[in-house]
Amino acid sequence: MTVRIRVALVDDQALFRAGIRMLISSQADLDFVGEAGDGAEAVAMAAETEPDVILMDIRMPVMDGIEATQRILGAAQQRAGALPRVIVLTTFDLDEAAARAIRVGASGFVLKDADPEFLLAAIRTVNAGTSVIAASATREL
Amino acid sequence: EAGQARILAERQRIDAQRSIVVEQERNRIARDMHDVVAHSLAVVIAQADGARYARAENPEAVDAALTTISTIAREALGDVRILLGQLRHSQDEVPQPVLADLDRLFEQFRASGLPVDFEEAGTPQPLATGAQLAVYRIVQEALTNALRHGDSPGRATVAFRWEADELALEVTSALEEGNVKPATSAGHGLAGMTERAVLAGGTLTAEPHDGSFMVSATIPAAQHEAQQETQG
Amino acid sequence: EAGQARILAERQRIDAQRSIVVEQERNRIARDMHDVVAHSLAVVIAQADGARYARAENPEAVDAALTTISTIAREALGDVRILLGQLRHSQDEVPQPVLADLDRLFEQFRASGLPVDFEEAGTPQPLATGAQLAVYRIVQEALTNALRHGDSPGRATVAFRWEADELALEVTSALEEGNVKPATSAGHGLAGMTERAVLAGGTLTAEPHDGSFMVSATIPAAQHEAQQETQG
Ligand SMILES: Nc1ncnc2c1ncn2[C@@H]1O[C@H](COP(=O)(O)OP(=O)(O)OP(=O)(O)O)[C@@H](O)[C@H]1O
Ligand SMILES: Nc1ncnc2c1ncn2[C@@H]1O[C@H](COP(=O)(O)OP(=O)(O)OP(=O)(O)O)[C@@H](O)[C@H]1O
Ligand SMILES: [K+]
Ligand SMILES: [Mg+2]
Ligand SMILES: [Mg+2]
Ligand SMILES: [Mg+2]
Repeated sequence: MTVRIRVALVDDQALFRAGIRMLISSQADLDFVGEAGDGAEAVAMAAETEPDVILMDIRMPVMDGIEATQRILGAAQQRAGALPRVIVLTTFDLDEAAARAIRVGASGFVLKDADPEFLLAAIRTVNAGTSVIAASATREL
Repeated sequence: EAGQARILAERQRIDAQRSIVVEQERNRIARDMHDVVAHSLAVVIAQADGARYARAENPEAVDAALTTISTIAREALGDVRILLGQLRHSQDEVPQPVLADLDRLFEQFRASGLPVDFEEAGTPQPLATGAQLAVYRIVQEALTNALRHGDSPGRATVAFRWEADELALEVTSALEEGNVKPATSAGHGLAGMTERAVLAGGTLTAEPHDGSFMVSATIPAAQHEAQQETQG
Repeated sequence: EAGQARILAERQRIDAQRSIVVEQERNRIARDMHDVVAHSLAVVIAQADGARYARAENPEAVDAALTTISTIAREALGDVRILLGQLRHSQDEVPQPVLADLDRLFEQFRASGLPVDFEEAGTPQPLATGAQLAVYRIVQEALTNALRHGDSPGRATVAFRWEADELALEVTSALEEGNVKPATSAGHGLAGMTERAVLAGGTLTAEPHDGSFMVSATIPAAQHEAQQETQG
């Protein structure tokens, strides 16, 4: 694997971020390039580091993950740069919030307690193509 | 017959009120439980998986992760115990907050880093207990929102204006700089405040206004209710 | 006048009934939440602390502990999701643990450093689903307490004695040395166990006894209940 996938993480819990960072960094084909603790920080971080894939929490202070997703994708479009893929991370709100996330352009959503192999596969899948990851896939695993 | 109809209507109103309060209370506990337990478990899972994957390259990470895990789990156990205590002790036994408790509420917010100014104008009227509870909860949620979503360090003003037959209250707080038009649809708080005001026979609006966020409500005074009853 | 009084009395009865139902429902959820969360967090803490101390001598044990931690935390999050769903919506029926699930429970405790012996005497009787759930939760909380408050490394024995019309169960665990008379009032666990036993039509006691902590309960068998219903 020559081209590594640049991954960033947005979540308001620093200790959660630290765990996921360890997981991502352990993979030869993934680079952990940035993190942010709320939606507003995420917008700045995405503009600066231009990740391929962003893992995005929904409920955060200052600006939630839905709005951040919308702004990040909008800004990338304006720059005419590559569009990052956004995977929304949720604890419970599979239905309503996740649907809203998809509507604003997220590529899929994954439960925060999904198996690590599922999360890694999700990152590789959205990076490779246009496919959207559904909640049912999360449940089946 | 008219008397019976009035009693039935009154009873339905009380029933509706109670079931909304119970529902809100359960939702609140569900949210708190979610915040404490789900967040803690999510951290535990992420740390355990992360450390396992990182172990080969970074054995030192394991020790830190194990310490984090047991600390988080201990804290969560303590928080859950407090929440369960709240669930178990029936709300009915607990005296509900009244207007006189607002001072303590303001102190709590000040101690949490939100300066609160209180202004009062006009002649205070007696408010029914239910109306006092509504005022207290509306102020509480408005200040909670100011603390969570407002400018930081911000400042909030709670203003009471007593009219002949109602209390008009306003809670104003500074918006975060640049955030002139915050979305107001995400949570349960605004919906709950509005329901409380309406159930107490009043009104509520909440919206950004001149660089501030303003919650305005009117709550009828007891006298007013008594008059209505005499008429009915 | 008499009609009004009747309506008022009826209204008070309905109110009283409703508040009891709400109260019972909250207690039920509190019990379930406690048992699911407290147990899982206790296991997570024991595994994390254990692995941290064992790491120098036995690095491979760390991998197993990390896997156990994330598995347990995932299961707990799944259970919490269901419970919160019940809090939010009226209760959907979900599969609850039964007697057959006890083996897995024992395995979890053994993996967390509490050796569990299981003894069974007499002829097993059918137990209603509710009674099976009560037995499972009582054993789960008793073992959780043994892990958290008992001697370490300790040992616990779960003994079932089947009588004609009931199951008598005992969970015995070693007290910490010197701690011959532990206080038994702090938490929610003993209260919840007792409620479960009583709601299933049985009894429960929990107290120190000859250097051990002993939880003893009786739970009526299904047959017995059925007979009672026929008589009633
Ligand atoms: N004082 C405030 N300053 C700025 N924005 C506010 C303020 N109060 C409310 N808002 C906006 O309105 C939204 C809805 O508020 P609401 O209280 O209903 O939900 P919440 O606070 O996000 O969540 P919760 O359900 O926990 O109350 C907030 O998310 C925020 O965007
Ligand atoms: N197996 C045991 N060995 C020693 N002491 C015990 C044992 N079981 C219970 N106790 C004592 O009884 C007390 C009450 O137990 P209980 O399960 O009600 O609460 P807890 O375990 O402290 O908290 P929680 O609410 O999380 O269960 C314990 O704090 C402990 O002092
Ligand atoms: K890497
Ligand atoms: Mg969050
Ligand atoms: Mg709010
Ligand atoms: Mg206990």
